[in-house]
Amino acid sequence: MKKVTAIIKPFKLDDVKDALLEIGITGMTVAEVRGHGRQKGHTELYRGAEYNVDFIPKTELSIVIPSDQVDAAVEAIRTAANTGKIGDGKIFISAIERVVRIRTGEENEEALS
Amino acid sequence: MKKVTAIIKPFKLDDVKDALLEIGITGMTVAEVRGHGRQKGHTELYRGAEYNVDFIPKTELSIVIPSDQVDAAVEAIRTAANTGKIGDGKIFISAIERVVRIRTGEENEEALS
Amino acid sequence: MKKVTAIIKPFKLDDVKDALLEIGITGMTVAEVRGHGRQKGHTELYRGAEYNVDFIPKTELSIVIPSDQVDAAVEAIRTAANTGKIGDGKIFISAIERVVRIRTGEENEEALS
Amino acid sequence: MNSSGFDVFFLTMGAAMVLAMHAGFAFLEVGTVRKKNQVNALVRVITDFGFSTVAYFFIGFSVAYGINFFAPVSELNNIGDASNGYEMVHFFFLLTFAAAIPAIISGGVTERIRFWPNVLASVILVALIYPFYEGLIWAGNFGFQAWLNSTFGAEFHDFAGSVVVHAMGGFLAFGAVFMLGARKGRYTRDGRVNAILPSNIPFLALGSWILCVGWFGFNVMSAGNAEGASGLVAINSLLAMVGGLLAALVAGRNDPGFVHNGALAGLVAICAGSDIVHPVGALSIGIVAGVGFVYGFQLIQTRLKLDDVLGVIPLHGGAGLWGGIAAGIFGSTAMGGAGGVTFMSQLVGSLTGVSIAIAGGLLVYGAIKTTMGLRLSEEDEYMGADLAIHQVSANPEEDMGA
Amino acid sequence: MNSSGFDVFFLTMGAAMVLAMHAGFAFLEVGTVRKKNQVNALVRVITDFGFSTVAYFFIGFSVAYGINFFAPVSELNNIGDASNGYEMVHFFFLLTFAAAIPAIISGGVTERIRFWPNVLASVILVALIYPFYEGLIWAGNFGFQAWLNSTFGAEFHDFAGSVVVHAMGGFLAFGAVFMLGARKGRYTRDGRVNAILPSNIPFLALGSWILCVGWFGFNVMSAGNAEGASGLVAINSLLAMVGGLLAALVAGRNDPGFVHNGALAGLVAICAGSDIVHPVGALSIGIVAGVGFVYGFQLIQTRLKLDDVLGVIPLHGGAGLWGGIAAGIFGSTAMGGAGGVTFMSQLVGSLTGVSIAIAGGLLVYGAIKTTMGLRLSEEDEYMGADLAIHQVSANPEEDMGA
Amino acid sequence: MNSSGFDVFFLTMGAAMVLAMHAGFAFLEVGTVRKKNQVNALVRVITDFGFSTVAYFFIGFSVAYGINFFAPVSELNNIGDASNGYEMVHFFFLLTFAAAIPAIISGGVTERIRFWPNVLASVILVALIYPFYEGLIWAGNFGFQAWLNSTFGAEFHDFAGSVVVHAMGGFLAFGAVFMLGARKGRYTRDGRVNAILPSNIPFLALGSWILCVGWFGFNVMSAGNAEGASGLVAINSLLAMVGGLLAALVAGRNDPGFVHNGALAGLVAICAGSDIVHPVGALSIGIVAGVGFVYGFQLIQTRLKLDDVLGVIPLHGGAGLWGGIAAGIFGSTAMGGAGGVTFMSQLVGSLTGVSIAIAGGLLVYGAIKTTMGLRLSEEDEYMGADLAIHQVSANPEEDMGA
Ligand SMILES: Nc1ncnc2c1ncn2[C@@H]1O[C@H](COP(=O)(O)OP(=O)(O)O)[C@@H](O)[C@H]1O
Ligand SMILES: Nc1ncnc2c1ncn2[C@@H]1O[C@H](COP(=O)(O)OP(=O)(O)O)[C@@H](O)[C@H]1O
Ligand SMILES: Nc1ncnc2c1ncn2[C@@H]1O[C@H](COP(=O)(O)OP(=O)(O)O)[C@@H](O)[C@H]1O
Repeated sequence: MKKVTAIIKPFKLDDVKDALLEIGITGMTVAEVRGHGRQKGHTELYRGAEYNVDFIPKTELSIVIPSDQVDAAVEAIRTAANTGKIGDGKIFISAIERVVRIRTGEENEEALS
Repeated sequence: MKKVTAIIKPFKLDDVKDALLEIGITGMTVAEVRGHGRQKGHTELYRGAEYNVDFIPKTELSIVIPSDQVDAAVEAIRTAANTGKIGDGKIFISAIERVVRIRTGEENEEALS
Repeated sequence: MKKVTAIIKPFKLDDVKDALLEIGITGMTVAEVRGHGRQKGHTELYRGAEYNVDFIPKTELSIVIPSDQVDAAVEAIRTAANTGKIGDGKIFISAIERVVRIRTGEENEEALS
Repeated sequence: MNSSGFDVFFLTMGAAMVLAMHAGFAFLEVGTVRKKNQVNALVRVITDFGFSTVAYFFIGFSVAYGINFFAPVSELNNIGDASNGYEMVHFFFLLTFAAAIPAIISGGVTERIRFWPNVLASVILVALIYPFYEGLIWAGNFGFQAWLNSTFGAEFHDFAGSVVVHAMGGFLAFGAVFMLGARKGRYTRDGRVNAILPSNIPFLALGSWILCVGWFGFNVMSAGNAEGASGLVAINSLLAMVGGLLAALVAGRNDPGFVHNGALAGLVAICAGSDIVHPVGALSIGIVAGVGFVYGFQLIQTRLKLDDVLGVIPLHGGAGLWGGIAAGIFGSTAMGGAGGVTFMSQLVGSLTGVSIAIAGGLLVYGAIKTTMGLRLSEEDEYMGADLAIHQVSANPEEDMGA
Repeated sequence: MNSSGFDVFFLTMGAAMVLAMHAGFAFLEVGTVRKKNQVNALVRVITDFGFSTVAYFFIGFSVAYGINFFAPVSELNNIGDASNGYEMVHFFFLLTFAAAIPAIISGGVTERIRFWPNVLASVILVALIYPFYEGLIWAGNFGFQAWLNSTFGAEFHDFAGSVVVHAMGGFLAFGAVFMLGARKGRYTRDGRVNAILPSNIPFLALGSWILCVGWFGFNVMSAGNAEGASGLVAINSLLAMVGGLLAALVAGRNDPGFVHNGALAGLVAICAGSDIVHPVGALSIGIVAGVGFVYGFQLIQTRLKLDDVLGVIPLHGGAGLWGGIAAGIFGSTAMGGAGGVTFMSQLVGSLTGVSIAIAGGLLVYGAIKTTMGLRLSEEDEYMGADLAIHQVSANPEEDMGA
Repeated sequence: MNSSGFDVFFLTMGAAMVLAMHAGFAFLEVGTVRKKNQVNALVRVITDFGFSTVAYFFIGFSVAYGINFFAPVSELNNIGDASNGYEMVHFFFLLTFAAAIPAIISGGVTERIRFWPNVLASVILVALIYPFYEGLIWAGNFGFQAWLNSTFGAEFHDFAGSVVVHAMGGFLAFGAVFMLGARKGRYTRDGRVNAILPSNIPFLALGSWILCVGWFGFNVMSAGNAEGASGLVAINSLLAMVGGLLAALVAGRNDPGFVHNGALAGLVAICAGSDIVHPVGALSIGIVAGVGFVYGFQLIQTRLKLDDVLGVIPLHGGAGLWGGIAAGIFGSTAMGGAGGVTFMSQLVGSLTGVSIAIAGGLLVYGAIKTTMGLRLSEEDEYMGADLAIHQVSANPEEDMGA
């Protein structure tokens, strides 16, 4: 199993969620994060004084899925989260060795979904 | 070493923490997240208008531990976080290659705890 | 590629960010978390009644980088985040198998930075 | 002893209390809108107040009452029979009513209206449309009251402005909301309403409390001078407020928004007849207003598909109209009231106000829409009026990370 | 010149100020409870006010003063010797006192009481128990004052209600809090107190400020008519407030909750004697009240194990009782006061009030507990009264994610 | 009919309104500072008020007016020609002005000043420095007014305290801010200003609204008795407020902080001449004050590098000075005013006040700095005054996780 973690623009969350649901991925966990990257620190003016915005609000979406769904998931996220502008975000894929459903004790593939 | 990440119901955090402390696991990091899964979107009515609650507040607990403690930790979390109702959450296990304690520079097993 | 995740004291974030920028690491994602460890629960008094502070506010910083930059990154974080006091935090390193830039579709090393 | 000083004192307190109500309007709106539009709600309400003052000072007050203040101070202090500059504090008191017009409308058009077009509309309404009807009813202009009196046996009685202020504001908002269209995402493609949840109930409640307290200045000081102050007006305002809030509590099933707005609905409805109806009549008027608000609000959002964010059409328009008519029912001696009103005068007077408001609203907001545009761009609306118009959010330290 | 209009003006301002105090009660509570109970605090306070009005209008006022308003308006306007409907605004003013009873209790029972049982208790207290004691003291009913006068040489002097309103409310809360039991998690199994932290200090402070300002209406307008307004009452209220806040600042080691409540403790304590004690006496009364509140609060939560959330028993009960007695000390001419009071009358009068309150509270809340139940289910208490009773949280947009 | 009771009523309302303004000062500050200093802002403002009361009661009032209250109540009730204890409510009214001095300064020194040294400064200012100048101008002490009159043809006219209160407070803040130094991180090493963003715009706006409404008590009740109440004062306050807010809206490009402070700048500036200038003059005075505030604020932070957090030097100091002088311009009959003022008296009187304030501020804060220290430790400043001084944050439940 793999964990697919996508850092996306917050207002794209609904689109990405719908895209994933469409290909049958329903389990997901979301966190509010702040990011720094190409789209980086800028300086703004407030009442004649400067301030730096170093980190930009982003949403982190994590899904743990069977390895064979990774390509479909990446594709779905990419299409839905793309605005073509800098700061659209990244997708990171890593391995998950074991999954347990707390309620039932089911493990791995059975515990997903 | 392994990272054990549990997505649980927020009001279960205290119980889970106590269960982990009991088996000697003291290091842990917690984040507020929102989740979607079997316990999914429902529609509510507010002053005659509908709204969708797509994501439900969850707590994400992460512990990095020596591999041989994983089973005990999973068991402790499962027992403490279980309410028997849908949405109790999942536990994900993945590999951690290296750990460093910032203060001392100690590495790996020594850096845990 | 590796993911380097550091749990640090919140007021050290700016220093750590600057240290990373200095060695050419610009992509990073930050989340507010709460932690428990050696620096653990303490009891305070409020208007004659006790309360327990079990979790302490921490900042979680994640960077995904080519494997050969890990040592430099760990060093930079350690130096910048160190106050010498308990609770300075930990650094966890794990493997990332694949990275995708949402905007362009670039993969892996190209997608970093 | 010279009584003008006391009357100045009396109206200063009244004016200060109704001025405070504008803060109430602001916070009721801040609490009801989404967080990204809180700053704009605050700035828009105080700005509207500012421009209303200028418009009413230079134009509106003389449209309504034929009085202006373009003379040296020594003369100003003695306009009319009064001394101590009574007419100037009287202006202040009446201005706080006039400025309520844009403050009422604000709750309907919030979260999507552009800044300066909104200011322009406020100026036109306070300089011309409101004072026209105000003068018709309260200054006897154009013989309208005389005609009602000779035709239906009494003048149109609107003691503190159920119709002159509230129905006028509420139905002007109809035109504004209609011309603006609904907030993005308010209705689904197949026509169902999506709830857009309020940001902050304590601020909403704070706004309501400020309005409730200030209202006793609105109503009691409408007597115009201390000698005329009436305990009946005070108790009736109280009982109508209570009737409104309790009825909305039950009809709205404990919803905090309905309860706190229900109190206001009762107060809107009692303005017209507060000096003539019996306290038990006032309680009844309030109950009807409270229930009416709850159902009117839902009707307007689901059936009429008007995105009236705070529900100002049912709150000020609906309850105001009901108040104008109710004074003709509960004010009669048959109902234990003080008499001197007729049902037909109340009905005709109220509907005249409503008609002027609907026509005026469609006209003014329609004209601005076609000439300069009324509405924020889609992107600005998404981002929120705070950042789009004011470059700052409601909690800058937290939101804009320094 | 007719003075009734001025008196109506005078009492309207007083009533509006004390009405505003109810917003103060609401925000003091909103700030002190946990976030999941903020909406309920707001709705409960305004609802209690509504039902109190109905109860006092139809029953309570005639229990206390033998006056009712079931006559045509023309007669109502001239009840007693007054004109301008003076008695009706007098009712309004006194109602805002009566309605303070449930508002005071609210701070003790919050975060766990059921909605309608609470309403029922409020109605019984405001219709019967409060007016019974009120009439005893302020209307001379049942010869109690006459008896005190002949026995101890003076009537019981409670100018603005340290005992009639505050001790009454505070000790009624004793019964309510006792019957309800502590919030879940308030005490550990081995009997230590767990702190339950307040949600919002700015709202708490806002509530306190509103109460402080409104209190000058509570005290000064207790003269009943403009001619009787007294500068001594004003300065004494000021100095007692200041004494209370400074003493609580020091005793409470800079805690914002203690400071802002200390000001209120001073004001509670000065009500009774504000028209007779010397300003320096008032300062002293306030200082004692402020220190007393801080220690009383801690004593009640740790020793008596009563979970009185806002500390209304020490704040209104303790300081109110102290105020009733203190008027008998500092009001004497020996202490520079105006005299006309005796220590024994003050003591007996105060303790009578406290006894009625304790008995009444245990009776009313005990009866409701056994018949319909007083307390939220454990699950509802955990979830919070906001979602359990009102289906909405304090920040719906943020909390309920739309 | 005895008029003292009415005057007591009149001043009670004025005093209550200006007392409320202190809540306004508190919330304006709460909204503008960072979240970690909100509690401290609240506690500091109410504590300053408390100590100011004590200082002015025991010392300040007799410094200014030679009146004290160390006599039995029976005599106190009849000081001067008055009855009903008029002088005591007069004290209360004037105290609320005196206590504005530390409340004004508070906005400049916030986020870094130590608690007790700040209290000490407040006490000295309210006991001695402020009443010295107050007595000079308003009680005719030391022949200063007589000298101005004989030299420049008129006394210095400062009806409601543009200079006596506001310029005094604002320029005292200059010394305080100068002695304290800038907040950590406010200026970069190469001298550029870093913005420190405000925490909460709705609270800022709430503070401003409370101040605006209360100001009508500040100005209108400055007449001292009901008979002297003047409608001109009311309308002028209104128009200056509006001029200030609209000008700041435009000059500050829709920034909510500028708009809401602009209204206050207009009100500061109109105090001096509100009883003599023409309403159109008042509007102009307000416009200048509003624009002046926006540019003055930026100038002080960028050029003078004074870290005056809320901008009290331009707001109270700058606009107050302008108000003192403007009364000499717009008050003349040539400008439609009531006359009786001369430009030179206004200029000299105002500059005298400013000089006393600057000297006094440097002296008092300088002395405290060298003896006991003024400023929080770096660590405490970083952690925030809330936790450092009060051991509690603004949202304890959320921040301190129980
Ligand atoms: N190497 C990285 N490690 C962790 N997070 C990253 C990394 N690079 C980018 N991010 C996250 O992705 C977000 C978007 O990246 P950015 O470089 O700004 O734009 P783009 O995705 O268009 O290249 C960043 O704000 C940050 O949260
Ligand atoms: N495949 C997944 N990937 C990431 N998070 C998941 C996944 N499945 C579930 N979750 C998280 O676990 C929570 C509980 O899962 P859910 O399916 O609702 O109930 P249950 O755990 O009882 O099966 C979800 O709200 C979500 O946060
Ligand atoms: N085993 C662990 N797994 C996950 N997070 C940990 C672990 N140990 C520590 N942490 C995180 O690191 C923070 C600092 O650790 P702590 O033991 O308090 O001090 P130190 O880093 O100085 O040893 C904790 O608050 C927690 O967030």
